[in-house]
Amino acid sequence: MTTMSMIQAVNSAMAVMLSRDPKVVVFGEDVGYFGGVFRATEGLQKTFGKNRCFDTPISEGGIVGAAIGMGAYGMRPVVEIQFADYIYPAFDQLASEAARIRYRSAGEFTVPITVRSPYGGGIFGGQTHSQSPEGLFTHVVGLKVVIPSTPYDAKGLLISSIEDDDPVIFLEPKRLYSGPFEGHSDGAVKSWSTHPASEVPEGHYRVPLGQAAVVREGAEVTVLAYGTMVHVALAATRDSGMDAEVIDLRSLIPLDVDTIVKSVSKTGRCVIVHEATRTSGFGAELAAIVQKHCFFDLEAPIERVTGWDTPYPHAFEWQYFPGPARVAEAMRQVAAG
Amino acid sequence: MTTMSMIQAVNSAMAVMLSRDPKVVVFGEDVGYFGGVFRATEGLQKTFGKNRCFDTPISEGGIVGAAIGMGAYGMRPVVEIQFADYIYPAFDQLASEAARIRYRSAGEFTVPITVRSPYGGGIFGGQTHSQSPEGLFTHVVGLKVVIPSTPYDAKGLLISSIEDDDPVIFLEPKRLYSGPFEGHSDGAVKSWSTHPASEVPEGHYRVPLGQAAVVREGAEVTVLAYGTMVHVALAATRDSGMDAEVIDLRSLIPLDVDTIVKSVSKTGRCVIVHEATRTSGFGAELAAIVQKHCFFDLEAPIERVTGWDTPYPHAFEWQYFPGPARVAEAMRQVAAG
Amino acid sequence: MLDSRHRANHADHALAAQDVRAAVLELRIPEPAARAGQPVDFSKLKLSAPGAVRRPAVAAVADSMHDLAYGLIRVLDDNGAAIGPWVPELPSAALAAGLRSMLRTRAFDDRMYRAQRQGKASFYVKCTGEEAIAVSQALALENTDMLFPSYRQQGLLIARGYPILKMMGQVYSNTLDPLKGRQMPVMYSSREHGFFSVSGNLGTQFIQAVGWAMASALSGDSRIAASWIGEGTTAEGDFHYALTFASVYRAPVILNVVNNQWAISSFQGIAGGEAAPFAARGIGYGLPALRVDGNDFLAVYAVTRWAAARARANLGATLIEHVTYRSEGHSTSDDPSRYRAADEASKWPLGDPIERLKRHLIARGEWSEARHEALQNEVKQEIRALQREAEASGTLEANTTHSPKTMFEDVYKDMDWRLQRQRQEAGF
Amino acid sequence: MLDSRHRANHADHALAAQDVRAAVLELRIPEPAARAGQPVDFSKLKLSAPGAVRRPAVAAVADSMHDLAYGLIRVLDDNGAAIGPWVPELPSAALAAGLRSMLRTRAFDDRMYRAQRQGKASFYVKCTGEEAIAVSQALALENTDMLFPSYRQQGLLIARGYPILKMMGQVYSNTLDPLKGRQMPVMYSSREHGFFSVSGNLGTQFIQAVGWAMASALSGDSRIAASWIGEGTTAEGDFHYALTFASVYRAPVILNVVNNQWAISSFQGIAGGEAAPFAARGIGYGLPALRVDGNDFLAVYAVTRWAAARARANLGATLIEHVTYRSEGHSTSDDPSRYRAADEASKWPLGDPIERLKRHLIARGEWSEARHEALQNEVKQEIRALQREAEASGTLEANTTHSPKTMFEDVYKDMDWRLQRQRQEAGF
Ligand SMILES: Cc1ncc(C[n+]2csc(CCOP(=O)(O)OP(=O)(O)O)c2C)c(N)n1
Ligand SMILES: Cc1ncc(C[n+]2csc(CCOP(=O)(O)OP(=O)(O)O)c2C)c(N)n1
Ligand SMILES: [Mg+2]
Ligand SMILES: [Mg+2]
Repeated sequence: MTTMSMIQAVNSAMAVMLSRDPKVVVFGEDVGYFGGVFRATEGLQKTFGKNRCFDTPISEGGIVGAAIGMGAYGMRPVVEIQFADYIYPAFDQLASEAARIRYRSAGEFTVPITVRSPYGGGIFGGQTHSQSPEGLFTHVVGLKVVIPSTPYDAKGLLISSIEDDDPVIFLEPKRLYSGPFEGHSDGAVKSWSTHPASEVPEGHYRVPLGQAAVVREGAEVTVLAYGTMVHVALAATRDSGMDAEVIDLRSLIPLDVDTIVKSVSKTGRCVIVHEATRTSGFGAELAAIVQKHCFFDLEAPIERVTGWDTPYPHAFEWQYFPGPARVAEAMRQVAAG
Repeated sequence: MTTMSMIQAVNSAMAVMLSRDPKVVVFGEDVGYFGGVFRATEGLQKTFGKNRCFDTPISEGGIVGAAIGMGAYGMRPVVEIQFADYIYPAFDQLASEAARIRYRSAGEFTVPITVRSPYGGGIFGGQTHSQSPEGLFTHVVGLKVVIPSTPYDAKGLLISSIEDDDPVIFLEPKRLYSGPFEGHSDGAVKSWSTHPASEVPEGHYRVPLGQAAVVREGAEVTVLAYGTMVHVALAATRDSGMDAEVIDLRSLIPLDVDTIVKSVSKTGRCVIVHEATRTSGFGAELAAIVQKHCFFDLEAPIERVTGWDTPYPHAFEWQYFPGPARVAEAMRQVAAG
Repeated sequence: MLDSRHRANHADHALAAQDVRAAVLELRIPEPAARAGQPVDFSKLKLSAPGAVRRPAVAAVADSMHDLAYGLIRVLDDNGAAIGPWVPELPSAALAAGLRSMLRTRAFDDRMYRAQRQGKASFYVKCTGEEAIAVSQALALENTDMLFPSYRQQGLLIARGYPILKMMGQVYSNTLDPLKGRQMPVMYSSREHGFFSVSGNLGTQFIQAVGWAMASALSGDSRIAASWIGEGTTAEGDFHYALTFASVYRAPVILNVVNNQWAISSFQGIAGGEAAPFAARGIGYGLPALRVDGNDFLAVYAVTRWAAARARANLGATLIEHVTYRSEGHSTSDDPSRYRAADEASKWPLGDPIERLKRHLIARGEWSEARHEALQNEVKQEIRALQREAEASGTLEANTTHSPKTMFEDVYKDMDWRLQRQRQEAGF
Repeated sequence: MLDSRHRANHADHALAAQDVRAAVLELRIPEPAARAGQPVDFSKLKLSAPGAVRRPAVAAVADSMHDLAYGLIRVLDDNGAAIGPWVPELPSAALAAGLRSMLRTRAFDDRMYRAQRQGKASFYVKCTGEEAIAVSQALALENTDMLFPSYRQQGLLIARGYPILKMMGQVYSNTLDPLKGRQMPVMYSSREHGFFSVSGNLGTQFIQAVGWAMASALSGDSRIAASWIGEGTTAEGDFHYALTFASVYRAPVILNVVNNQWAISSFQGIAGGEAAPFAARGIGYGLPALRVDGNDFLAVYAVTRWAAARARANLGATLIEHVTYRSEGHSTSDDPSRYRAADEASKWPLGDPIERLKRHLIARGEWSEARHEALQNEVKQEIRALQREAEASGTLEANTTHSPKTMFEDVYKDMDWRLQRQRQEAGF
């Protein structure tokens, strides 16, 4: 066990897999010699050689297309898209190819690739360095979508993703790379070191895909969140003094529907939180599922606290970000409803 | 007034706009001399000249990127993507550019383009000629998403879309091009000629974006649908003998939330139907909205009848297609619930 | 051989001054030489005489052979003689096998086309007139090399000995279909035969092939990859990704552009084939770029061996443009008489690949018209018999498919709860 | 001038046999000549002597000038003399204006960089060492021509007389920001100045510029378009779309690749610059392709005029590779000492564009060190004064922005119910 930040945990997952499995290879823009603009691949080229970790042209479609071909060969590529905002040039290769090849070849060819990408706001990146596109990928059948909220989960989930035989979109909340950000934009920046989930084994372990974590048990209201918003939800719980049950989905596809339904059936109230724009975000799917499975238990309409339906504005980052105050307000509303 | 099929109505809308507005220009793969693989642009090049309607390279990203540049110049390009399944190479230009340019330039530059594309199944096109990607575009703020269900609406909505100063994704249910398909795969193919909405003015008129149509009033259950599924919903109503209120959304973004809420408040029951895969489809957003706005009126969980969460399988087209039997079953279930 | 770089600057007189400008700008929209009802005109097509194009050493630097992108490598002359530096070493038995595969491919296409017309299949795509490319390249490569084809390379599978019965099963989506009815006709897949699952989305396989080749090189393997796209498809981003990655990493891959002059109704000029041949695209990436007569079985074989040798020697990728002609409609959904001269196919200056190989074999003294006819009949009988056998397992119309239950499989390795519940909901 | 096509096939000896194959394949992963701590090595950089590259007639056919993609067009020699066929006609006043714009650009960059370091802005991107490209091209084009820049062409705006105060407002996201705080610093937009809204997504503007040019041509207008991307960005699909559409429709557009040797930490070889110069990409599309010394104000001006004249004469697009060097970090988020030799910038063989133009003006007898210093001081004072003025309207830190209410505007022309309700929800 050692203390790791989330970026170190991500790095460690790749290092572990590079040393365990010769089929694993890591590449992307600036990931080789430099170690990535967020330092996720720092030291990997030096340790494992250029053949295992290397730079690519600035060509997200090319990166994913090449990874698919490597996957068909039998490798397990782990590629980095520098910012999730830049994943769109690869959308066709992801939606038409990675997601479909197992099905269309009746299982003859598979795409065991992992596409890592930092997502979300909070670093004044404006509309092209802050997006949360997970909702799009959850609509593409054949893809899995995973989002960690702690160093421990980041490493365990990333290892599971790399070992998974299906294509996984692994989105890393960049605001959590160095600390458990709770959404108080004016507060001091916390470091991971004091957080229990920064205790991370150095070796190999898995956090399975498709299992949510109940990060706080509570009776008054269920809050469904993932990534940065897990910490925001916890802060909102503290700030509001409410007895919320906070669920960290961890993997959106596959989704742990049982844990969700169990909780909402108990609390009868549900708040869904994500940073992505509201309309047709993953919160919509969660709301649709919850209302269907918990209809007779629900005592108030499900509320969504999300990014506004606008691009992420540079200067109004904190007016856009669904912070603890907004989450707490929704919790109160749902509890009163 | 004359009788038109949906494909003729689409053609007529473009012809009307080409003759009214010199800034309108139509292009795409095979749309020029040939008139399009579905004949949507038949005769346009001959009538208006090569400068107004022409062929492009097979490059969806290039087509949309060029259209955006033309829009910035001041033109109103109307481009065809041959099948909606092939829109993904243009995803970046649509999501990162078309949808964002007004916002990021504070209104200095706009993207008054219309992207037409046939979508949906029913022609044994398999997974790459049958997709319904509308849900993805509804999550991209800055885009409008329009889907007609009749010749009259197709022409009026397409004219409104072309005249609209924002980028519009205009999806045409290919199964409706030649007749009002109701989802009975074994029935005789109907033609539009006997359908009242095939009476289409030859000249210019608009059907405004953002206004749903109540195509059948009813008291027992509200069915929300668009495109092909409007006809399927009507067939299901007939087949089941239920008194359903069937709403044709016509435009998904902007959405006519008032009409929806009014209806569900009245019926207390809601079925949502689309052909797209279920998870994170637009039905999820509709369910989230309805449960929020009609919570205290709802008497049963909202049901979604959709394509399965699999690619569209070639040979099992009719097992995949959410036909009248499945819709009727959901209506009954919701009414009983 | 015409090397356009050496042409005189014949337009130089027009605008010598620096700032001449047109009063008004105009957009140029390319038009084919002939449309329906107009006389066929292939005068713009750049041909070289058989044997005229030089053959660089396999290890020559790419920048020393730009002329090859503008010439046309041909081996067979009009009399069926094989001439010039590109004549490959190919025993007659191999040629005969190639001829047989081409004939089987054509016969298969004919039967499946008719079956579609009879409502037994939803769709079909022929490769008539283009058989030499796939068949000859399959012969020129090792059977362990990996192929990333488009929908018009059925000849690869046939030449590699894949059972035509299974192909028919795929076309009919019946119980013989290895793809369980999931794919449209012609979208074959065979891992065993090194034939990657054909995508309905144009172009995507080009960069995937490069990725596969990179993986092979990273693994210290000896297998190379090859991919095929149509000339129309070169306008997709994947083409550019493939050339870029192939160049940067010197990937062991052969990138083939099949220029059959048409992309549905668009002639090759709409894809940018007028300003420069498609082969020339390779120059800018520092890749060897060869333009070859795609209807010349021997020339296709020779360039493929050359490119494969280069790839196997760690010298990287080659771009090959195969100049050929799509003799029939784009697919069963198409009617080419709407947009091109009806007799273009018969006037195509590079002839028919089967005819030309037959002539060569006869010229070589290894073949005769009579034997050819006999083979043709034999092949037709074989395919007809296979068709009967295939149809016994159902056609699309007759709807004897795998269980619809299978529809929910293979979306993921393991079915998640959604798919399990949906399968229940569907009642299977 | 080195035309690599005319080099001997020096590798030919290695592999003459047809089927030589390596026992194992290997992947080649490009490496720059020098990393941090290693001696600078520019020996692979292909240079031509000033004045050595020929100047084709404006209307020459593209295929007659492939050599220009491999040479390097230069006008200024080491003594500041302008020599050779590309010497442009440029009055000294224009040169002086260009010098001033370059100095203002550099001074502006310096101040904004420091402001960012002081926490007054979130981010900044300098163009130090690359000023000649934007400034000279702005001068060479008409003010009505439309520009589709990347984030490193602030010189275009400055040369076109856009108020630097507003640029500062944009960098600070304060009340002077015409973009209402919505965009990160440096993502300018000015319709009035024919400067298209800069995208944070690399490359997208390249094909948009082609579209704009197509629209201009379709409209019988006389305005042309120009666009700029970095050499790293050429690997995106948009680059290929742009070249394809520009070639097919002969669009009146100038497509510039600014090869500043680095893309964040990746050297130009990772983008494919080792196998062929980026200019050579144009050859395969039949576009004229020029490689120019991007630090030579006169050479940049001359090639731009040449390309513009061609475009205006309905002869279509030109691809220009500007060979330059990114003297500083990629942005304020970057530390180049981690990945490249510290003294690369100072050893860049093509010098500094401002120094070189200064030397030329002095050689021309129109300028002196003293006047230069005076101008430099004047410009610094001006920028400092503007900065004070700008900061009076707020900085990111001081948070004096437009009302957050505006955040909900301009998503669409008219706000829909969602945005209206969300604005209420947000409490604005
Ligand atoms: C991404 C994408 N865009 C469009 C299509 C529709 N389409 C199918 S085949 C075809 C023409 C392809 O022409 P070409 O590349 O020349 O190949 P050929 O059919 O001539 O062999 C088109 C436009 C598609 N399948 N995929
Ligand atoms: C589509 C996309 N991918 C990646 C990035 C991240 N990124 C920003 S700048 C840059 C390097 C660009 O290098 P180059 O094109 O050479 O331009 P330069 O910065 O040298 O001017 C990268 C990778 C981005 N902005 N957009
Ligand atoms: Mg073709
Ligand atoms: Mg660069």
